[in-house]
Amino acid sequence: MEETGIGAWGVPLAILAGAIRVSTPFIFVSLGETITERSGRINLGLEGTLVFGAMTAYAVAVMTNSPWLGVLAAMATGAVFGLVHGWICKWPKVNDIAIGIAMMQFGLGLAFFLGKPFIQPAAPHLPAIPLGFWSSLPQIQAALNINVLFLLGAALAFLLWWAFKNTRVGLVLRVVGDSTDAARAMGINPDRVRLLATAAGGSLAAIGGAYLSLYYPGSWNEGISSGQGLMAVALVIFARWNPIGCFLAALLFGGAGAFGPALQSVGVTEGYYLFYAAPYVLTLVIMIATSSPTRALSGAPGALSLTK
Amino acid sequence: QGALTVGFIYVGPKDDYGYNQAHAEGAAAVKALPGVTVVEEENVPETVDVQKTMESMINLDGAALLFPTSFGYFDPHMLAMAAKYPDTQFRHCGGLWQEGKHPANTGSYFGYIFQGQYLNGIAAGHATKSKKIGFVAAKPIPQVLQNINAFLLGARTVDPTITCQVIFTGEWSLAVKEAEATNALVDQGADVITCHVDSPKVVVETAAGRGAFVCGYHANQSSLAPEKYLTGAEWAWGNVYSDFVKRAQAGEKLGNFVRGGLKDGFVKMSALGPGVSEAGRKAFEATHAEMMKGGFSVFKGPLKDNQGNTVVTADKSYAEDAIELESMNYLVEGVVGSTA
Amino acid sequence: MTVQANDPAISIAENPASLRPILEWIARKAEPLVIGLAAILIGLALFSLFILAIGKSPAVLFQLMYTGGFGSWFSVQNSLSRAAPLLLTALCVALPARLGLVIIGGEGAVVLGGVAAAAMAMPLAGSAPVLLTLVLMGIAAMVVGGIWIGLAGFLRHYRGVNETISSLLLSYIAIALMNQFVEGPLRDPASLNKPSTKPLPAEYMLGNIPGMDVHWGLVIGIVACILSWILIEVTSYGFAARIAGGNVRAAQIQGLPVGRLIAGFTAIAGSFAGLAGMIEVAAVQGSANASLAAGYGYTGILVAFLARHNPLAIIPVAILLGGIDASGGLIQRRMGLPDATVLVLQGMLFLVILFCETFYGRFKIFNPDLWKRSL
Amino acid sequence: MSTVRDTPLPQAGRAVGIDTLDMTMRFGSFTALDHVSIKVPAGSFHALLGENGAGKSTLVKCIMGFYHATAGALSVDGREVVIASPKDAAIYGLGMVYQHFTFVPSLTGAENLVISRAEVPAIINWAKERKDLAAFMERMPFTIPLDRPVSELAAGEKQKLEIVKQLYLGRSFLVLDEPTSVLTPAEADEMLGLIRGMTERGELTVLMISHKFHEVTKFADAVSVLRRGRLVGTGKVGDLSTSEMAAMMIGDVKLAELDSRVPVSENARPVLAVEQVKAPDRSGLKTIAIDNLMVRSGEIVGIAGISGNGQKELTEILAGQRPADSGSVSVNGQTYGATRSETRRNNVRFIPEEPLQNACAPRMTVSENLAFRTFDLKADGKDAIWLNKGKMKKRAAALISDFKVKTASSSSPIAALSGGNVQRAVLARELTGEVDLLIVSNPCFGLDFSAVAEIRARIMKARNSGTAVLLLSEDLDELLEMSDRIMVISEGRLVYETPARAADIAVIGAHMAGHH
Ligand SMILES: Nc1ncnc2c1ncn2[C@@H]1O[C@H](COP(=O)(O)OP(=O)(O)OP(=O)(O)O)[C@@H](O)[C@H]1O
Ligand SMILES: Nc1ncnc2c1ncn2[C@@H]1O[C@H](COP(=O)(O)OP(=O)(O)OP(=O)(O)O)[C@@H](O)[C@H]1O
Ligand SMILES: [Mg+2]
Ligand SMILES: [Mg+2]
Repeated sequence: MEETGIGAWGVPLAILAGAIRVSTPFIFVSLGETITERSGRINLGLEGTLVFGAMTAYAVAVMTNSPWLGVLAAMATGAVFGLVHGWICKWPKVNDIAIGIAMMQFGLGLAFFLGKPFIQPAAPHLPAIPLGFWSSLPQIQAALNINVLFLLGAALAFLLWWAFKNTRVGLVLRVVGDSTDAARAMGINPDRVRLLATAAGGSLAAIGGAYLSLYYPGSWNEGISSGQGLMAVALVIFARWNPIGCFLAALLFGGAGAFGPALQSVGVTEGYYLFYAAPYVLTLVIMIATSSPTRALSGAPGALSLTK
Repeated sequence: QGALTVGFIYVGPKDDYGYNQAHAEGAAAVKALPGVTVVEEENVPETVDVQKTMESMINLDGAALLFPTSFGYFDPHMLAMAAKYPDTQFRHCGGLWQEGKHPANTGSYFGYIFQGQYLNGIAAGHATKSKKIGFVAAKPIPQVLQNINAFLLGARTVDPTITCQVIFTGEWSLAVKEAEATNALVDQGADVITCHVDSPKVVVETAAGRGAFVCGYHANQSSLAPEKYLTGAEWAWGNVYSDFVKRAQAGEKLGNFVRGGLKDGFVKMSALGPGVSEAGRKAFEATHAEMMKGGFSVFKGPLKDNQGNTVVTADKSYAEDAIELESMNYLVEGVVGSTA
Repeated sequence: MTVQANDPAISIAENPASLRPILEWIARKAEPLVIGLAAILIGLALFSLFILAIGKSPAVLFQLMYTGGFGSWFSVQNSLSRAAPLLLTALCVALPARLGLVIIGGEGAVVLGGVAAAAMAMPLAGSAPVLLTLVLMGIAAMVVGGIWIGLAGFLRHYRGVNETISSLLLSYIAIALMNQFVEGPLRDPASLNKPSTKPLPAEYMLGNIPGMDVHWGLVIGIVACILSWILIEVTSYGFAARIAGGNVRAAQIQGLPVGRLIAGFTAIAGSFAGLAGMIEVAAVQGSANASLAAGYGYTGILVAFLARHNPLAIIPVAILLGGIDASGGLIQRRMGLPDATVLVLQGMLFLVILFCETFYGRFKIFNPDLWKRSL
Repeated sequence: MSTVRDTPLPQAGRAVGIDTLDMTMRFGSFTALDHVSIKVPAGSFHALLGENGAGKSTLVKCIMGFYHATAGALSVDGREVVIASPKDAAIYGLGMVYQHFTFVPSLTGAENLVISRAEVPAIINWAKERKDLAAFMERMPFTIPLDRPVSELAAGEKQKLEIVKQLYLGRSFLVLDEPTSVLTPAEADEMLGLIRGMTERGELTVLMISHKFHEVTKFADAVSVLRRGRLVGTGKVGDLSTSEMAAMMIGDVKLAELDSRVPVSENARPVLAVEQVKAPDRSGLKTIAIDNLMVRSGEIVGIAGISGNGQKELTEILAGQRPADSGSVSVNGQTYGATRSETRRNNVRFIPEEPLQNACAPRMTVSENLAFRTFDLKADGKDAIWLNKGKMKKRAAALISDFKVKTASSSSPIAALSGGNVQRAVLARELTGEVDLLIVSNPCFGLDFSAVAEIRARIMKARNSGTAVLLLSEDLDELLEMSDRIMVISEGRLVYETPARAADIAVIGAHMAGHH
């Protein structure tokens, strides 16, 4: 018998590979939500945006045969969803959390409705870069066959981190997110900034969707997302509104998600449901360990309704 | 021929490239029959919703024959409605109906699709180089275990050293986890993959993307991976449904316990793909022909489970319609995985 | 104007002073009704545009919606059946919201409540009296659901963990636990292809309301809503919670036990969701299985927000939602539209309804002070 | 920018003067400003006086372009200008320091300064900006750490930073709205002295809103007084006495008078005793350690200190909002954990600073807010399960008239009340009934002197009837006037104690500043 498996080494490798493969949607949605929340708004509806983005990207890729056009189209629709959310929430007394939940429903519904004709056709996939060429092990080659969007997401995390400190746009965003009154006093229009920040957040979330439908798992159907959009929004609080934190949290979450299948593949099969709950348990445990009742959540934007 | 309204209820979207699509294609065949109105509802959960959907089809659409197609619709939902509407006929997919226990206006139908998985296994056994094949499964229930075991037994007719790694995802439809499971199988050296989940599209595409061969399930997925698709076990519900409906229109009594396999046209195989070797094709066709005669025993003794216990003694063999198979709760020797 | 106070003939009709409180009251109560109804109409109008855009007839669609949701006794019962679990899961969101907490993990309490009820029934069903069994099942479900959501509240107050995330995480964990239980230790070996706990004997099932084809869960849900309203609006415990929800610091200065209030209210909220799980087991499924995770917890979030966290308003909102849901099937069947049509409609409707919050307090006519002064 | 600029831009560092001409502002039917004409010549230090609600803030907001005056004109350096927004005001060199801080708490001082500039480069070169800021700060009268988040700065530091910000932005005319309310007397004197110096050098013109006469007489050149939206007097500071100014402000209203002080009896029983209490502060980095603090019946103990030295934490410990690591708090001889029953048994009452944020539920009604102490009590003193809304309303009506709370109705949300009226409402709630211990923090912040007099009189009255009062205040004058004993808190410790009668302000100030 030819030995091609890599045995127990498969577990850490699978976690690494899984982290890279699975994390990308989390990265984009959480970065998008970071931008939105840093402006003092919360958009809980990114699950809907993500799924609509997945549908749009797939549909456009099918029609134009270009996955990149698909990604662009997804970004555009994501921005539109963000604009709708942002526009509605700028009205007084409108609850942004509730609107987010309604937008989630609306986005999912519209995506499923318009996406029907695109379940059957096959779309071209986004390309990956074979960074594992140096290894002779096919497992490593596969693990390091990295999609461009993952790299973009990583770069974007660092870029945002830098931009929040070093650019005018970044500072304005933080000003608006921390204190609406201070922003007004500076002559900044908080509603406009939040509108744009929500649009930007939506368009990033839609990229996350495009990754799902055009790369991994790379197909369009109604079950394409299993709550990535909702979970990624939660990860933002976990990452304390820090873009690099979002990136790491997404990797952690993705890696933890690969834990269950990887263990089964090496024969550890008892209680697999509990392994599948690992990402959630891990996140919860870390949150409990790092929170404190007497300290405020560090990094929380002051104008955010969730942390008040 | 009397006008007849027939209702179909699906647990997921009608076009999932899998379980529900296979039924919806069957419904489409019924639609083509004269004098029949088909009403369909998708994404109906296995809760009070499905009861009310059935009732609504009866009350508002005048449906006289209902096909609730998901396994979980049977008990208590369909049974409750059958008791309430004794004049309506209910036929459920899954083979649960028992004489004397369940009302006469209900019944079940099912197909021996593990025959297809056995044939999948033969094609896989010829294609594998690593002697390791993989199975992505939803839950360790008898119907799934039959398929896993049949897949490996088919492969072992080619080479008895072949092993089959199984990964359970825990849900019937969970795209990313199915893709992760497929990747984990390939990473562990499996080079032919099949599955039993509601929408095999993701497994087929991911496996092919990693360079592994795949065998399809539920519906024909060859167009998703033309090079790597060996063959696939498909449902042929069109025949089954048309038969029920024609009988109903003719006023005949509908069967209460209808089952069939390849021979009966309940199940069919996808055309063999280019990855199947000449030897593989011969073996496949030979067994296929055997099965078409009926009475072929996929499960025959002596058979051990993967814990070393004998599960089928040497003197026993089960044909496809053996009722014992319905409560299978073991994985045969050579399958890596566990039922709990 | 001179009023002859002694003449009994001109009391209410002639004396505007005695009309004042009534007009004030009407003005106060009319606002949510008028704005809510207007929002629904606008939402339906928008949806009509969507339906026109895909080349179907809105008239036919609304006709079907009426028929399917409320057009006949059967349809009404259909809507009510679907509304029943939402009453309880919406309370799971609305009660903590009055304390300023956003809980989105009611689904977890539903599934674990269902499992707990089924587990409790195992040793009892068949031997113990029916009512006792049902009561114990309900208590087990409420305790487990209460612990589950109460945990989110507890963590929030005593560890500073954001309750929105923790409740979401807990709900995923709960679903995993539920699957583990029903496929493992609690599995009825006879449940072959759909792992479930041992089914309740028929006589132990929570039956239908007499004269209706709707199970008792509806009554339980409505009673729970009314009790919750009483708790919040007319008890001092509820008043204390509203203070804590309005300003935690102010509540602490008053010596109010904020931590206990948060833990207590989230626990009550969770116990309602747990009870929803028990009802699902005892009135519908007959056993605990994966179908418990049917999304009632998530739909409850929307119901609560639409009802502005007012327990009494939850009742009509849940029934409206049930009606839309009920009519969805008919739309699929008659118009050949996909299931997602209803999701689109719900999304549009909810967006407009929530958007119309902005009109509260904008119309003078609803201002009670106006009626005070003008008369 | 499309606005036609009809005056040349002022140079940074050269004062400009302004005039308002018949400035009128109406909010609906209410006239907040009625033909107000004042003149603030370049390089002058002008004070604006008036009661709460007199229209001072409205006037300066009209000048700064926040409000658009209903009628009237504004000229800068003698030329009429149209100011449509604060941005326009900045163009003419007008700047304002608000009564409330305008910084973004999570941004550092440097980030706050840079982002408030009119022109911010798309990408900020921090190395260069830091160098420029350091050079700028050299010229500034105060030193302030610029690389810490503003939320970590003490209130005094923030106030200084506000002024530094305006100077950094090159303003030639500054409006200061009650700028010293959070500073120690020494700090206030220092700051106003330095600003006064700038006006004397012709670098700056100042229009200061203040409620403190001694500041006005010491630093301002001229005053204008507003009453109910009208200019009722103006003149050189030297020509006006304090009592003349006060008379202009309030007319003939008689101020509430402090009760004469009943002496604290030798054997007055101790009510509050805090011993060896240690607790982490808000940042979790420093510790608050109160060794011994005792307040006796019928005595006011004042706690002096610069804000941010542990006052907040001390009140939080007493209010049960911050768990102490060790030590004991007792009231009337029993351990006190600030639970509702302990609070009630011992008649402990609390008036925190910023009462709307700290002692009210802003969206609940006035009547509900007034019921916070009593909603769960029946008439016979037993626990009530059911709310009695009728009783609640009746009681609210009585308290509202008793404490002269101005509100449209008892069912309006308390957030709709003005600051002084919120303060009154809270006072009404906390000072009704028997009070053994009253803990008050900055009760008169931002209020005018007639309101201040009334509140102080109420507290003194409570003291004289045997209440033990712990008064935390950043206003030394208030402490000296009210207290029997004064203790100084610095860096989380009580570092000095003195009887108020014999207190030496200089010594107290030195201890507040940490020189001890
Ligand atoms: N934007 C606004 N719209 C409507 N009313 C307002 C607005 N801003 C302030 N008010 C009202 O103006 C009044 C004065 O508010 P403010 O806090 O400035 O009072 P004040 O003049 O400082 O009085 P006090 O002496 O009580 O502190 C309040 O009754 C408030 O309700
Ligand atoms: N936006 C507004 N809408 C309605 N009324 C207002 C508004 N702003 C201020 N007022 C009213 O105008 C009057 C003047 O208020 P202003 O804030 O100018 O007083 P002030 O002299 O600054 O008082 P303080 O000493 O308390 O700061 C107040 O009676 C207030 O109620
Ligand atoms: Mg004021
Ligand atoms: Mg003012």
